[in-house]
Amino acid sequence: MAELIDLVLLGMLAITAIGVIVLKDLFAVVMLFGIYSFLSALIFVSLDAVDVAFTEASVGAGISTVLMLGTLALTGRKEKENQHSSLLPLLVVLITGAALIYGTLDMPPFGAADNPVHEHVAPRYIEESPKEVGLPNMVTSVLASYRGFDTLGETVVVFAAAVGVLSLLGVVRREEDDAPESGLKEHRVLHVVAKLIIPMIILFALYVQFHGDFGPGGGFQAGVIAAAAFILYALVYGLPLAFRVVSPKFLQVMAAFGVLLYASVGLYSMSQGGQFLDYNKLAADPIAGQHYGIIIIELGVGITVFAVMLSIFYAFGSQAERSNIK
Amino acid sequence: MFVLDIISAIFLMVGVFFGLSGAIGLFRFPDFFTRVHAASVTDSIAAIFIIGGLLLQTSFDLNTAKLLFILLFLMITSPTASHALAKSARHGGQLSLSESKTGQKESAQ
Amino acid sequence: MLEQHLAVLPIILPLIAAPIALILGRSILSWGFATLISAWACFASWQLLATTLSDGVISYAVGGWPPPWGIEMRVDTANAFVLLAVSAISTLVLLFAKDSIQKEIDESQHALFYTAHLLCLAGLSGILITGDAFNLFVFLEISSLATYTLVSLARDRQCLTAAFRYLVMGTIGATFILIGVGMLYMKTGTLNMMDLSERIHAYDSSRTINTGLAFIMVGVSIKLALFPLHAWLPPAYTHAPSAVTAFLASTATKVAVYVMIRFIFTIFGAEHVFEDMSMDLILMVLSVVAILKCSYMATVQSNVKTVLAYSSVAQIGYMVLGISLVSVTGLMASMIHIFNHALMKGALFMAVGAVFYRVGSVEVRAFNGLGKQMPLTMAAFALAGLSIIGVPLTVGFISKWYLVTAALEQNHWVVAALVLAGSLLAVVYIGRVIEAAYFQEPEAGRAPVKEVPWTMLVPMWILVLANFYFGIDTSLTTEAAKNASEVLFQNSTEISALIESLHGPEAVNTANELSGEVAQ
Amino acid sequence: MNYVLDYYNYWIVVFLMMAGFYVVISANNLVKKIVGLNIFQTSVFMLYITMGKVSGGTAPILVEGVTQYSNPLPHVLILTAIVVGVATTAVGLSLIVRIKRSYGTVEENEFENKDDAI
Repeated sequence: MAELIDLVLLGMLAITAIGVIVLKDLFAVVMLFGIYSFLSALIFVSLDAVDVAFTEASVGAGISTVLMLGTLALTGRKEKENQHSSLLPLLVVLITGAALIYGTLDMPPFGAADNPVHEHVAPRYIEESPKEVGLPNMVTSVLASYRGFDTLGETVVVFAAAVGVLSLLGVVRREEDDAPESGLKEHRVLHVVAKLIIPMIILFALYVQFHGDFGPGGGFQAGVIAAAAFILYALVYGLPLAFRVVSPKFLQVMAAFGVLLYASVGLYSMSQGGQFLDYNKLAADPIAGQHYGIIIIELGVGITVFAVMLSIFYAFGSQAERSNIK
Repeated sequence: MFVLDIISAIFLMVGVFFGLSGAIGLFRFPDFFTRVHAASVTDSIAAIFIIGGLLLQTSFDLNTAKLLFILLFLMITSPTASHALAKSARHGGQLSLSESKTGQKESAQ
Repeated sequence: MLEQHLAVLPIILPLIAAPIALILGRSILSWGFATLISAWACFASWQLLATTLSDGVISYAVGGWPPPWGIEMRVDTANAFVLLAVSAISTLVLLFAKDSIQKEIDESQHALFYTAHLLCLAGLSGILITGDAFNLFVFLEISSLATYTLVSLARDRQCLTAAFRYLVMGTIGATFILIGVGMLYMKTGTLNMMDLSERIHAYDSSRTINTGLAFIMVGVSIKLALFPLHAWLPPAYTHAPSAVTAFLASTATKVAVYVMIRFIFTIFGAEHVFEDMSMDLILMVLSVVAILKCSYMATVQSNVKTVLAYSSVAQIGYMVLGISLVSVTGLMASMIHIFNHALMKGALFMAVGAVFYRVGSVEVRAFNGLGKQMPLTMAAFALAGLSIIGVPLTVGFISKWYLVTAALEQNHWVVAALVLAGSLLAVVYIGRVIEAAYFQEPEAGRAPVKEVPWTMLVPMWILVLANFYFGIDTSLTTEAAKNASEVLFQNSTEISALIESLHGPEAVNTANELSGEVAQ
Repeated sequence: MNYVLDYYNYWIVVFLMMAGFYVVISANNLVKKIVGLNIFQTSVFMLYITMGKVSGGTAPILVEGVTQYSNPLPHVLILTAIVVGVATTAVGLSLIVRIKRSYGTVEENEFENKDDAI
């Protein structure tokens, strides 16, 4: 049964991918990409990777697609006819694909419990992490503690993306008066519904943030969801009002603050005589220390991701407004 | 339990049927507004049936509550999204089929 | 207290400083802060190099989790040596940048420039120090994202397309590395480099491991701009702001060369890569073609930054050539050239940046008559140019000396001759600029220009003098490079058996002699 | 037959990867290039998640009475990689917006013609 679901999903993915290659309408291509991300999130669920599925659904099907649509609004939705010969790319792809298929021939069989991946490093995570770190969600334990340095790097990557987008697009602040009349301003229904669901979304984000130790979730997903709440607000009420709620400058400081919060845990553990990011040293009891460490760093991740995602949306949004005026 | 399973299966089937008919409508209907209509109305009923079917599969615990929340959320957002879509289309100058036909006739006369 | 954390300091200093530099916001404040942090990181890497030279490998378990469960930072002479070059260049470029970016980047973006520079430095240091294959990917992406930002900061619009091309190529390269690391992980169950190398030997002939190796090599080759995957590099270096080009040209690709060395020698083992997969031949042919083709391309460009960019691709050819010779001397030549090339290219691009600062153009024509008007800048360009050519008493000579020696050791006469031919082409492309500067009259209608401020001259001349200092007193560089290549070869098991099977017993004797010298 | 059952997942994933890769290197439109890059990366993520699966295992969240869990490590790696992917996408898209503003087009061959190619 599980194989059947898997196979159907993979088949749908293949059709979607072919659609992306063939179609010339970029709007359709981007929507297909959203579908592709969502389908792959379903595959991740069926392969037991619930945390990954959660992230892929909120990031791939959510943020990435929104950003691509925002770009399309600025660049036009039609792809021009391509005069390039597509023979060379096809050849490169065929060679790469052949190499990969060759590589799969010696791969450990799919799903077998005695594969090297399941025998060498992972058993300690599965058997010891509930005792050593004290969390039921092993993904969170590994992410935040064993491989906490990776996650610090990941947070910095997000921060670097914000630096890149800000330097390229900047956020243009304008007075409310000369803001263009947004079509959505007239939507009485939308205003009411948005007021109703924005608190719900923020509440859900907080749940995901602090429940990540026990179930799927964590700072990254929570940050994206919280950003989605504010993006909805900005879409319905217009950017100038959103700027008054959370100003772009404040978001920059928040993005930096999240990274610093994460790093400060590492510095504090160094001052307590441990290695960088050694949470055992944060409290007298190592398990309690791990708890404090993970909660604080997840908070740092959440703050940075929230601030960065919202700033990126602001940057794209203010570009769109600027081009509307023109 | 067996009865519940059968009811749940029927619910799921009905939900899938509505979802599918909505998809067909999305492709077959002639203009923008009828398409939105097809997609949104069937979508809502499909969501009710599918989540109802899933509710019967749970053992009335935390998952039940989560599913109910999802249902509530869908009931609020899905019609709103359709409404916003249709209204924006109107705002952007989309005409329904009948309107555009009369428009053509008028211009022809 | 910080001594025990020496191994993470060069990463976390710029990492933590980057957000602070953004918050500081004001150009001058973030400049001072970034420079101080970079200097501190440089001092830390100096201490690291000294420690590894005297005590050997430093291993640091981040988070207190022992490897392979946690992430290990692992410093030996090889990465400490490259790290020193990277952080030193970063500090000098930051000194240089204060005035240079006034003319090339909008005032409002200066804080973003320093933030991105620090992020790039943190990423590069992370790539160098980490002992974990996936962690390497994360830091690779930090440095790449910062690099795309830095390239796109320039005012002319071509930097945007250059940055986009760089982004697409860079991401493809990183994804290839990700695929390769995935395949290794699939077969071994570990990501720690030392653990990987132990466990890979059990699977030497496996198709999955070999495919993983191929994907990693292609991915790294894109990142280091090995011919024919170098197309992204010349536009990116040409259109980026001068301070950015000076930094990237002397560090980013070098770090990628280091990654290639690390994967070949530490993880896969030279024996497997070169004997079983014959990768030495592929690398040797590609690098020789890179040297000749790109040196030739450099001679026909009209933009001096493009000239130097093509020259960089050619110089990368020298480094990869050293790797492909599979000997301690060859590897040593590569390591020395990584360090030396950073000194030369840093100085050259700074001089070009100084010309842009005053003249506003870097076409060869714009250099006409500058020898009299900007004597110090052009003297620096000429001296660093001599080093690229490989004139004795400069570092360029030292690199080529070891490279040619390594080639002759194995009777690769043709290769040695082609290396020298590359130098002749360097005479042509450097000579064109020198000729314009000293023997042409200034273009009519251009107002005479003054020398650049001392903040730009000092870092430039420090690098020029370093070119001569390390060209005359080679003890530090050769000792470090020898030690590094010895450490790397140690990891490759049964190296002498390998050399014997490849080149006959004579080569083994030379290799033994060399490692004997190192031991003393 | 067993052989196919063991590997079909990998093969389809390889096909998906190559579809994305093809879009990246053949597309002329920059937005489509970025879409292709995302599909390429998402498919690589599937490769990782596939190798972490244990048949009969459950998601790696401690539950009473379950002994067989899927491997959490690939999940952690891919969480990080997804974030890296979206960061790259955001920077790439903002480059596209700027390119559109300064060149008036996002078709690669068109803006190549507008500048002298190097």
